Amino acid sequence: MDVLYFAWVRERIGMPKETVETNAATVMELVEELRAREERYEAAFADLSALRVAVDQDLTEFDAPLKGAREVAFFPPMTGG
Amino acid sequence: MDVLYFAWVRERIGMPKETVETNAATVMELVEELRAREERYEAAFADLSALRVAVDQDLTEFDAPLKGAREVAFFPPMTGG
Amino acid sequence: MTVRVQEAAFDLGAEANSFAAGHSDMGAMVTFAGIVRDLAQGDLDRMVIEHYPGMTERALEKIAGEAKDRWGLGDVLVIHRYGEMAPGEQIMMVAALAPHRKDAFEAAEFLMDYLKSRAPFWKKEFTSDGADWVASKAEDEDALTRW
Amino acid sequence: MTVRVQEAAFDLGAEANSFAAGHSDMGAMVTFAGIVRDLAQGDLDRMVIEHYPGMTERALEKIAGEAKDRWGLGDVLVIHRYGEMAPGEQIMMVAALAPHRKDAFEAAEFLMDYLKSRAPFWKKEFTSDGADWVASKAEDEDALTRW
Repeated sequence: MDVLYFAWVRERIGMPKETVETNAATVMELVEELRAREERYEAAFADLSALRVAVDQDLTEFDAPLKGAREVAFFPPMTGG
Repeated sequence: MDVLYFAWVRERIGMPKETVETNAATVMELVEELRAREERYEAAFADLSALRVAVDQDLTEFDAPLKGAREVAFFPPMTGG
Repeated sequence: MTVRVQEAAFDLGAEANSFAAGHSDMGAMVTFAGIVRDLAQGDLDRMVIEHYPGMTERALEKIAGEAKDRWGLGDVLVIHRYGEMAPGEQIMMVAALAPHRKDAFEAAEFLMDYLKSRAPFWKKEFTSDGADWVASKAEDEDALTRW
Repeated sequence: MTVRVQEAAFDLGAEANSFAAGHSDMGAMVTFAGIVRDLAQGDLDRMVIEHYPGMTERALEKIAGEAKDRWGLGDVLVIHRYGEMAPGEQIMMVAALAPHRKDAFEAAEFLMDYLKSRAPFWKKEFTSDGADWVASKAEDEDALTRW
Protein backbone atom coordinates (compact mmCIF):
# COMPACT_ATOMS: atom_id res chain seq x y z
CA MET A 1 0.00 0.00 0.00
CA ASP A 2 1.29 3.46 -0.87
CA VAL A 3 1.38 5.88 2.06
CA LEU A 4 1.70 9.59 1.24
CA TYR A 5 2.58 12.52 3.51
CA PHE A 6 2.02 16.21 2.86
CA ALA A 7 3.05 19.56 4.33
CA TRP A 8 4.52 19.35 7.87
CA VAL A 9 3.64 15.64 8.13
CA ARG A 10 5.94 15.05 5.14
CA GLU A 11 8.63 17.21 6.74
CA ARG A 12 8.47 15.38 10.09
CA ILE A 13 8.57 11.94 8.56
CA GLY A 14 11.20 13.06 6.08
CA MET A 15 9.72 11.70 2.87
CA PRO A 16 6.69 12.30 0.64
CA LYS A 17 5.79 8.67 -0.02
CA GLU A 18 6.61 5.10 0.92
CA THR A 19 5.26 1.65 0.21
CA VAL A 20 4.15 -0.20 3.33
CA GLU A 21 3.43 -3.89 3.84
CA THR A 22 0.50 -4.06 6.23
CA ASN A 23 -2.49 -6.10 7.27
CA ALA A 24 -4.08 -3.13 9.08
CA ALA A 25 -7.86 -3.33 8.86
CA THR A 26 -8.42 0.39 9.49
CA VAL A 27 -6.56 3.67 9.12
CA MET A 28 -6.14 3.72 12.91
CA GLU A 29 -4.41 0.33 12.89
CA LEU A 30 -2.05 1.59 10.18
CA VAL A 31 -1.30 4.69 12.26
CA GLU A 32 -0.45 2.46 15.29
CA GLU A 33 1.91 0.37 13.16
CA LEU A 34 3.67 3.47 11.84
CA ARG A 35 3.90 5.05 15.32
CA ALA A 36 5.59 1.93 16.65
CA ARG A 37 8.33 2.16 14.03
CA GLU A 38 10.42 5.23 14.80
CA GLU A 39 10.44 8.48 16.76
CA ARG A 40 9.72 10.61 13.65
CA TYR A 41 6.47 8.73 13.03
CA GLU A 42 5.50 9.12 16.66
CA ALA A 43 6.18 12.87 16.31
CA ALA A 44 4.12 13.16 13.15
CA PHE A 45 1.15 11.24 14.54
CA ALA A 46 1.28 12.60 18.10
CA ASP A 47 -1.95 14.62 17.79
CA LEU A 48 -4.47 13.01 15.47
CA SER A 49 -6.93 15.90 15.88
CA ALA A 50 -4.39 17.99 13.92
CA LEU A 51 -4.35 15.45 11.07
CA ARG A 52 -6.58 14.54 8.17
CA VAL A 53 -6.57 11.30 6.18
CA ALA A 54 -7.59 10.35 2.66
CA VAL A 55 -8.05 6.79 1.40
CA ASP A 56 -7.74 6.44 -2.37
CA GLN A 57 -7.96 10.24 -2.66
CA ASP A 58 -11.20 10.66 -0.73
CA LEU A 59 -11.21 12.39 2.65
CA THR A 60 -12.28 9.99 5.38
CA GLU A 61 -12.06 9.28 9.12
CA PHE A 62 -9.43 7.41 11.14
CA ASP A 63 -11.81 4.51 11.77
CA ALA A 64 -12.27 3.95 8.02
CA PRO A 65 -11.56 0.41 6.73
CA LEU A 66 -8.51 -0.18 4.52
CA LYS A 67 -9.78 -3.29 2.70
CA GLY A 68 -8.90 -2.93 -0.98
CA ALA A 69 -7.24 0.46 -0.51
CA ARG A 70 -4.27 1.28 -2.74
CA GLU A 71 -3.28 4.66 -1.36
CA VAL A 72 -3.50 6.31 2.06
CA ALA A 73 -2.47 9.94 2.63
CA PHE A 74 -1.88 11.86 5.87
CA PHE A 75 -1.76 15.64 6.07
CA PRO A 76 -2.74 18.68 8.16
CA PRO A 77 -6.08 20.50 7.64
CA MET A 78 -6.11 22.13 4.22
CA THR A 79 -5.29 25.80 3.76
CA GLY A 80 -5.98 26.52 0.11
CA GLY A 81 -7.95 29.35 -1.42
CA MET B 1 -38.33 74.96 -9.62
CA ASP B 2 -37.11 72.30 -12.07
CA VAL B 3 -39.29 69.19 -12.20
CA LEU B 4 -37.79 66.08 -13.84
CA TYR B 5 -39.49 62.90 -15.02
CA PHE B 6 -37.86 59.56 -15.80
CA ALA B 7 -38.77 56.25 -17.44
CA TRP B 8 -42.54 55.69 -17.87
CA VAL B 9 -43.35 58.82 -15.85
CA ARG B 10 -41.45 60.82 -18.49
CA GLU B 11 -43.29 58.95 -21.26
CA ARG B 12 -46.76 59.54 -19.75
CA ILE B 13 -46.15 63.22 -19.14
CA GLY B 14 -44.46 63.57 -22.50
CA MET B 15 -41.34 65.47 -21.51
CA PRO B 16 -38.20 64.93 -19.42
CA LYS B 17 -38.14 68.26 -17.63
CA GLU B 18 -40.08 71.44 -17.05
CA THR B 19 -39.79 74.56 -14.93
CA VAL B 20 -42.73 75.02 -12.58
CA GLU B 21 -43.81 78.13 -10.66
CA THR B 22 -45.13 76.87 -7.36
CA ASN B 23 -45.60 77.73 -3.72
CA ALA B 24 -46.11 74.09 -2.75
CA ALA B 25 -44.75 73.47 0.74
CA THR B 26 -44.30 69.73 0.28
CA VAL B 27 -43.78 67.22 -2.54
CA MET B 28 -47.39 66.09 -2.03
CA GLU B 29 -48.71 69.61 -2.58
CA LEU B 30 -46.67 69.84 -5.80
CA VAL B 31 -48.11 66.51 -6.93
CA GLU B 32 -51.66 67.80 -6.30
CA GLU B 33 -50.95 70.95 -8.33
CA LEU B 34 -49.59 68.90 -11.23
CA ARG B 35 -52.49 66.40 -11.09
CA ALA B 36 -54.98 69.30 -11.39
CA ARG B 37 -53.35 70.50 -14.61
CA GLU B 38 -54.03 67.91 -17.30
CA GLU B 39 -55.08 64.31 -17.84
CA ARG B 40 -51.51 63.14 -18.58
CA TYR B 41 -50.33 64.32 -15.14
CA GLU B 42 -53.28 62.61 -13.50
CA ALA B 43 -52.31 59.42 -15.39
CA ALA B 44 -48.68 59.65 -14.33
CA PHE B 45 -49.46 60.32 -10.66
CA ALA B 46 -52.46 57.97 -10.36
CA ASP B 47 -50.69 55.46 -8.09
CA LEU B 48 -48.13 57.11 -5.83
CA SER B 49 -47.06 53.76 -4.37
CA ALA B 50 -45.58 53.02 -7.81
CA LEU B 51 -43.55 56.24 -7.75
CA ARG B 52 -40.41 57.49 -6.09
CA VAL B 53 -39.32 61.07 -5.58
CA ALA B 54 -35.97 62.81 -5.19
CA VAL B 55 -35.50 66.38 -3.97
CA ASP B 56 -32.21 67.94 -5.05
CA GLN B 57 -31.00 64.49 -6.10
CA ASP B 58 -31.64 62.77 -2.78
CA LEU B 59 -34.35 60.12 -2.49
CA THR B 60 -37.06 61.24 -0.11
CA GLU B 61 -40.75 60.77 0.79
CA PHE B 62 -43.87 62.49 -0.56
CA ASP B 63 -44.36 64.44 2.66
CA ALA B 64 -40.88 66.00 2.37
CA PRO B 65 -40.76 69.84 2.50
CA LEU B 66 -39.83 71.76 -0.65
CA LYS B 67 -38.47 74.89 1.03
CA GLY B 68 -35.28 75.91 -0.79
CA ALA B 69 -35.44 73.00 -3.23
CA ARG B 70 -34.14 73.63 -6.74
CA GLU B 71 -34.95 70.29 -8.37
CA VAL B 72 -37.65 67.66 -7.84
CA ALA B 73 -37.67 64.38 -9.77
CA PHE B 74 -40.40 61.75 -10.13
CA PHE B 75 -39.74 58.21 -11.37
CA PRO B 76 -40.67 54.54 -10.91
CA PRO B 77 -38.71 52.26 -8.54
CA MET B 78 -35.16 51.79 -9.83
CA THR B 79 -34.15 48.75 -11.84
CA GLY B 80 -30.39 49.07 -12.30
CA GLY B 81 -27.71 46.46 -11.72
CA MET C 1 -12.58 54.39 -4.79
CA THR C 2 -13.79 54.66 -8.37
CA VAL C 3 -17.32 55.25 -9.66
CA ARG C 4 -17.95 55.53 -13.38
CA VAL C 5 -21.25 56.07 -15.20
CA GLN C 6 -20.78 55.73 -18.93
CA GLU C 7 -22.48 54.88 -22.20
CA ALA C 8 -19.50 52.99 -23.65
CA ALA C 9 -18.85 49.30 -23.10
CA PHE C 10 -16.13 48.44 -20.58
CA ASP C 11 -13.64 45.58 -20.44
CA LEU C 12 -14.48 43.65 -17.28
CA GLY C 13 -11.23 41.66 -17.36
CA ALA C 14 -9.00 44.68 -17.85
CA GLU C 15 -10.90 46.58 -15.14
CA ALA C 16 -10.58 43.67 -12.69
CA ASN C 17 -6.86 43.29 -13.38
CA SER C 18 -6.02 46.95 -12.91
CA PHE C 19 -8.27 47.11 -9.83
CA ALA C 20 -6.47 44.15 -8.19
CA ALA C 21 -2.96 45.41 -8.94
CA GLY C 22 -0.82 46.79 -6.18
CA HIS C 23 -2.75 45.88 -3.05
CA SER C 24 -0.55 43.21 -1.48
CA ASP C 25 -2.17 43.74 1.94
CA MET C 26 -5.55 42.58 0.57
CA GLY C 27 -6.09 38.84 0.24
CA ALA C 28 -9.48 38.72 -1.44
CA MET C 29 -11.16 40.28 -4.46
CA VAL C 30 -14.79 39.76 -5.44
CA THR C 31 -16.28 41.06 -8.67
CA PHE C 32 -19.88 41.05 -9.84
CA ALA C 33 -20.97 41.68 -13.42
CA GLY C 34 -24.54 42.23 -14.59
CA ILE C 35 -25.21 40.99 -18.11
CA VAL C 36 -28.13 41.78 -20.47
CA ARG C 37 -30.15 38.60 -20.21
CA ASP C 38 -32.21 37.17 -23.00
CA LEU C 39 -34.78 35.21 -21.02
CA ALA C 40 -36.66 33.76 -23.94
CA GLN C 41 -33.52 32.89 -25.92
CA GLY C 42 -33.47 35.21 -28.91
CA ASP C 43 -36.62 37.14 -28.11
CA LEU C 44 -34.89 40.19 -26.63
CA ASP C 45 -33.76 42.59 -29.31
CA ARG C 46 -32.10 45.17 -27.08
CA MET C 47 -32.17 46.89 -23.71
CA VAL C 48 -32.06 50.63 -23.14
CA ILE C 49 -31.04 52.02 -19.76
CA GLU C 50 -32.09 55.50 -18.69
CA HIS C 51 -30.53 57.25 -15.71
CA TYR C 52 -30.59 60.52 -13.77
CA PRO C 53 -27.30 62.30 -14.51
CA GLY C 54 -25.92 63.87 -11.37
CA MET C 55 -28.02 61.90 -8.93
CA THR C 56 -26.64 58.63 -10.31
CA GLU C 57 -23.02 59.48 -9.54
CA ARG C 58 -24.05 60.89 -6.15
CA ALA C 59 -25.98 57.74 -5.19
CA LEU C 60 -23.23 55.36 -6.36
CA GLU C 61 -20.50 57.30 -4.54
CA LYS C 62 -22.53 57.21 -1.35
CA ILE C 63 -23.07 53.43 -1.62
CA ALA C 64 -19.41 52.77 -2.50
CA GLY C 65 -18.19 54.95 0.37
CA GLU C 66 -20.43 53.16 2.85
CA ALA C 67 -19.16 49.77 1.70
CA LYS C 68 -15.54 50.90 1.93
CA ASP C 69 -15.93 52.16 5.51
CA ARG C 70 -18.07 49.32 6.78
CA TRP C 71 -15.87 46.46 5.52
CA GLY C 72 -12.48 48.18 5.62
CA LEU C 73 -12.03 47.67 1.90
CA GLY C 74 -8.66 48.28 0.28
CA ASP C 75 -10.54 49.64 -2.71
CA VAL C 76 -13.96 49.60 -4.36
CA LEU C 77 -14.99 49.99 -7.99
CA VAL C 78 -18.41 50.61 -9.53
CA ILE C 79 -19.01 50.94 -13.27
CA HIS C 80 -22.54 51.26 -14.66
CA ARG C 81 -23.56 51.87 -18.25
CA TYR C 82 -26.60 53.64 -19.68
CA GLY C 83 -27.97 53.75 -23.23
CA GLU C 84 -28.51 50.86 -25.62
CA MET C 85 -27.16 47.34 -25.08
CA ALA C 86 -27.54 43.98 -26.84
CA PRO C 87 -28.17 40.61 -25.14
CA GLY C 88 -24.95 39.24 -23.65
CA GLU C 89 -23.41 42.69 -23.17
CA GLN C 90 -22.18 43.65 -19.72
CA ILE C 91 -24.35 46.31 -18.09
CA MET C 92 -22.31 47.02 -15.00
CA MET C 93 -19.73 45.69 -12.55
CA VAL C 94 -18.67 46.16 -8.98
CA ALA C 95 -15.41 45.01 -7.39
CA ALA C 96 -14.29 44.92 -3.77
CA LEU C 97 -10.85 44.24 -2.31
CA ALA C 98 -10.69 43.15 1.34
CA PRO C 99 -8.21 41.44 3.65
CA HIS C 100 -10.45 38.32 3.88
CA ARG C 101 -12.98 36.63 1.63
CA LYS C 102 -15.99 37.04 3.89
CA ASP C 103 -15.70 40.83 3.87
CA ALA C 104 -15.10 40.98 0.11
CA PHE C 105 -18.23 38.89 -0.57
CA GLU C 106 -20.41 40.83 1.87
CA ALA C 107 -19.27 44.20 0.54
CA ALA C 108 -19.98 43.17 -3.07
CA GLU C 109 -23.46 41.91 -2.15
CA PHE C 110 -24.18 45.10 -0.21
CA LEU C 111 -23.05 47.19 -3.19
CA MET C 112 -25.35 45.25 -5.51
CA ASP C 113 -28.37 45.29 -3.19
CA TYR C 114 -28.16 49.06 -2.69
CA LEU C 115 -27.27 49.87 -6.27
CA LYS C 116 -30.28 47.86 -7.43
CA SER C 117 -32.85 49.78 -5.37
CA ARG C 118 -31.19 53.13 -4.68
CA ALA C 119 -29.28 54.17 -7.82
CA PRO C 120 -31.51 55.89 -10.41
CA PHE C 121 -31.35 53.54 -13.39
CA TRP C 122 -34.34 52.22 -15.33
CA LYS C 123 -34.27 49.38 -17.83
CA LYS C 124 -36.49 49.14 -20.89
CA GLU C 125 -36.60 45.92 -22.88
CA PHE C 126 -37.36 45.80 -26.59
CA THR C 127 -38.71 42.47 -27.83
CA SER C 128 -40.65 41.34 -30.90
CA ASP C 129 -43.81 42.09 -28.87
CA GLY C 130 -42.88 45.72 -28.24
CA ALA C 131 -41.15 47.69 -25.51
CA ASP C 132 -41.62 47.41 -21.74
CA TRP C 133 -40.06 49.00 -18.69
CA VAL C 134 -38.62 46.31 -16.41
CA ALA C 135 -40.64 46.15 -13.19
CA SER C 136 -38.84 46.35 -9.87
CA LYS C 137 -39.08 43.30 -7.62
CA ALA C 138 -40.32 43.30 -4.05
CA GLU C 139 -37.44 40.95 -3.21
CA ASP C 140 -34.94 43.62 -4.27
CA GLU C 141 -36.36 46.08 -1.76
CA ASP C 142 -36.51 43.29 0.84
CA ALA C 143 -32.83 42.51 0.26
CA LEU C 144 -31.92 45.82 1.90
CA THR C 145 -33.29 44.77 5.27
CA ARG C 146 -30.36 42.46 5.96
CA TRP C 147 -27.78 45.30 5.99
CA MET D 1 -17.36 23.39 -16.12
CA THR D 2 -13.61 23.98 -15.95
CA VAL D 3 -11.16 23.02 -13.22
CA ARG D 4 -7.47 23.78 -13.60
CA VAL D 5 -4.63 23.08 -11.18
CA GLN D 6 -1.43 24.66 -12.39
CA GLU D 7 1.93 26.08 -11.36
CA ALA D 8 1.88 28.96 -13.86
CA ALA D 9 0.30 32.34 -13.17
CA PHE D 10 -3.07 32.98 -14.80
CA ASP D 11 -4.64 36.15 -16.16
CA LEU D 12 -7.73 36.74 -14.03
CA GLY D 13 -9.16 39.36 -16.39
CA ALA D 14 -8.71 37.25 -19.52
CA GLU D 15 -10.16 34.21 -17.72
CA ALA D 16 -13.20 36.19 -16.50
CA ASN D 17 -13.83 37.62 -19.96
CA SER D 18 -13.69 34.30 -21.77
CA PHE D 19 -15.77 32.67 -19.03
CA ALA D 20 -18.52 35.31 -19.36
CA ALA D 21 -18.66 35.19 -23.15
CA GLY D 22 -21.57 33.56 -24.88
CA HIS D 23 -24.05 32.97 -22.06
CA SER D 24 -26.82 35.45 -22.89
CA ASP D 25 -29.33 33.52 -20.74
CA MET D 26 -27.25 34.23 -17.61
CA GLY D 27 -27.63 37.67 -16.03
CA ALA D 28 -25.03 37.50 -13.26
CA MET D 29 -21.36 36.62 -12.93
CA VAL D 30 -19.41 36.56 -9.67
CA THR D 31 -15.67 36.03 -9.49
CA PHE D 32 -13.46 35.57 -6.46
CA ALA D 33 -9.68 35.85 -6.51
CA GLY D 34 -7.33 34.88 -3.68
CA ILE D 35 -4.17 36.96 -3.52
CA VAL D 36 -0.89 36.31 -1.65
CA ARG D 37 -1.22 38.68 1.24
CA ASP D 38 1.67 40.39 2.93
CA LEU D 39 0.24 40.98 6.38
CA ALA D 40 3.19 42.81 7.87
CA GLN D 41 3.81 44.95 4.77
CA GLY D 42 7.05 43.75 3.28
CA ASP D 43 7.77 41.00 5.76
CA LEU D 44 6.57 38.12 3.57
CA ASP D 45 9.25 37.00 1.15
CA ARG D 46 7.25 34.30 -0.65
CA MET D 47 4.56 31.67 -0.30
CA VAL D 48 4.86 28.05 -1.44
CA ILE D 49 1.75 25.96 -2.00
CA GLU D 50 1.92 22.18 -1.87
CA HIS D 51 -0.93 20.01 -3.14
CA TYR D 52 -1.91 16.37 -3.63
CA PRO D 53 -1.90 15.71 -7.39
CA GLY D 54 -4.86 13.61 -8.40
CA MET D 55 -6.89 14.18 -5.27
CA THR D 56 -6.82 17.95 -5.84
CA GLU D 57 -8.48 17.77 -9.26
CA ARG D 58 -10.94 15.19 -7.94
CA ALA D 59 -11.95 17.34 -4.96
CA LEU D 60 -12.29 20.52 -7.02
CA GLU D 61 -14.38 18.80 -9.69
CA LYS D 62 -16.70 17.43 -7.03
CA ILE D 63 -17.15 20.87 -5.42
CA ALA D 64 -17.66 22.59 -8.79
CA GLY D 65 -20.19 19.97 -9.91
CA GLU D 66 -22.16 20.33 -6.69
CA ALA D 67 -22.29 24.11 -7.07
CA LYS D 68 -23.40 23.83 -10.71
CA ASP D 69 -26.27 21.48 -9.86
CA ARG D 70 -27.40 23.20 -6.70
CA TRP D 71 -27.60 26.73 -8.13
CA GLY D 72 -28.40 25.90 -11.76
CA LEU D 73 -25.22 27.63 -12.92
CA GLY D 74 -24.66 28.34 -16.59
CA ASP D 75 -21.00 27.59 -16.01
CA VAL D 76 -18.42 27.35 -13.25
CA LEU D 77 -14.65 27.89 -13.29
CA VAL D 78 -12.01 26.99 -10.72
CA ILE D 79 -8.29 27.73 -11.17
CA HIS D 80 -5.82 27.05 -8.35
CA ARG D 81 -2.06 27.39 -8.47
CA TYR D 82 0.64 25.51 -6.59
CA GLY D 83 4.37 26.17 -6.18
CA GLU D 84 6.07 29.45 -5.37
CA MET D 85 4.33 32.83 -5.39
CA ALA D 86 5.30 36.39 -4.42
CA PRO D 87 3.15 38.83 -2.39
CA GLY D 88 0.43 40.37 -4.55
CA GLU D 89 0.32 37.38 -6.93
CA GLN D 90 -3.02 35.72 -7.52
CA ILE D 91 -3.24 32.25 -5.97
CA MET D 92 -6.57 31.12 -7.32
CA MET D 93 -9.93 32.17 -8.68
CA VAL D 94 -13.46 30.87 -8.97
CA ALA D 95 -16.22 32.20 -11.20
CA ALA D 96 -19.93 31.40 -11.34
CA LEU D 97 -22.54 32.38 -13.94
CA ALA D 98 -26.19 32.27 -12.87
CA PRO D 99 -29.51 33.70 -14.05
CA HIS D 100 -29.71 35.98 -10.98
CA ARG D 101 -27.23 37.67 -8.66
CA LYS D 102 -28.26 35.88 -5.47
CA ASP D 103 -27.44 32.47 -6.94
CA ALA D 104 -24.16 33.64 -8.44
CA PHE D 105 -23.01 35.05 -5.08
CA GLU D 106 -24.11 32.01 -3.09
CA ALA D 107 -22.48 29.59 -5.51
CA ALA D 108 -19.16 31.48 -5.42
CA GLU D 109 -19.20 31.56 -1.60
CA PHE D 110 -20.02 27.85 -1.47
CA LEU D 111 -17.15 27.12 -3.87
CA MET D 112 -14.73 29.09 -1.70
CA ASP D 113 -15.89 27.63 1.61
CA TYR D 114 -15.56 24.06 0.36
CA LEU D 115 -12.36 24.63 -1.57
CA LYS D 116 -10.79 26.15 1.54
CA SER D 117 -11.42 23.16 3.79
CA ARG D 118 -11.80 20.24 1.38
CA ALA D 119 -9.29 20.68 -1.44
CA PRO D 120 -5.80 19.38 -0.55
CA PHE D 121 -3.65 22.52 -0.68
CA TRP D 122 -1.23 23.65 2.02
CA LYS D 123 0.41 27.06 2.24
CA LYS D 124 3.88 27.72 3.64
CA GLU D 125 4.99 31.28 4.25
CA PHE D 126 8.63 32.35 4.10
CA THR D 127 9.42 35.49 6.08
CA SER D 128 12.60 37.04 7.48
CA ASP D 129 11.93 34.98 10.65
CA GLY D 130 11.88 31.65 8.81
CA ALA D 131 9.26 29.41 7.26
CA ASP D 132 5.88 28.37 8.67
CA TRP D 133 2.94 26.34 7.47
CA VAL D 134 -0.22 28.43 7.53
CA ALA D 135 -2.59 27.11 10.22
CA SER D 136 -6.17 26.32 9.30
CA LYS D 137 -8.84 28.37 11.03
CA ALA D 138 -11.75 26.97 13.00
CA GLU D 139 -13.98 29.56 11.29
CA ASP D 140 -13.18 28.00 7.91
CA GLU D 141 -14.47 24.62 9.05
CA ASP D 142 -17.45 26.34 10.70
CA ALA D 143 -18.27 28.10 7.42
CA LEU D 144 -19.31 24.75 5.94
CA THR D 145 -22.22 24.35 8.33
CA ARG D 146 -24.31 26.94 6.53
CA TRP D 147 -24.50 24.93 3.29
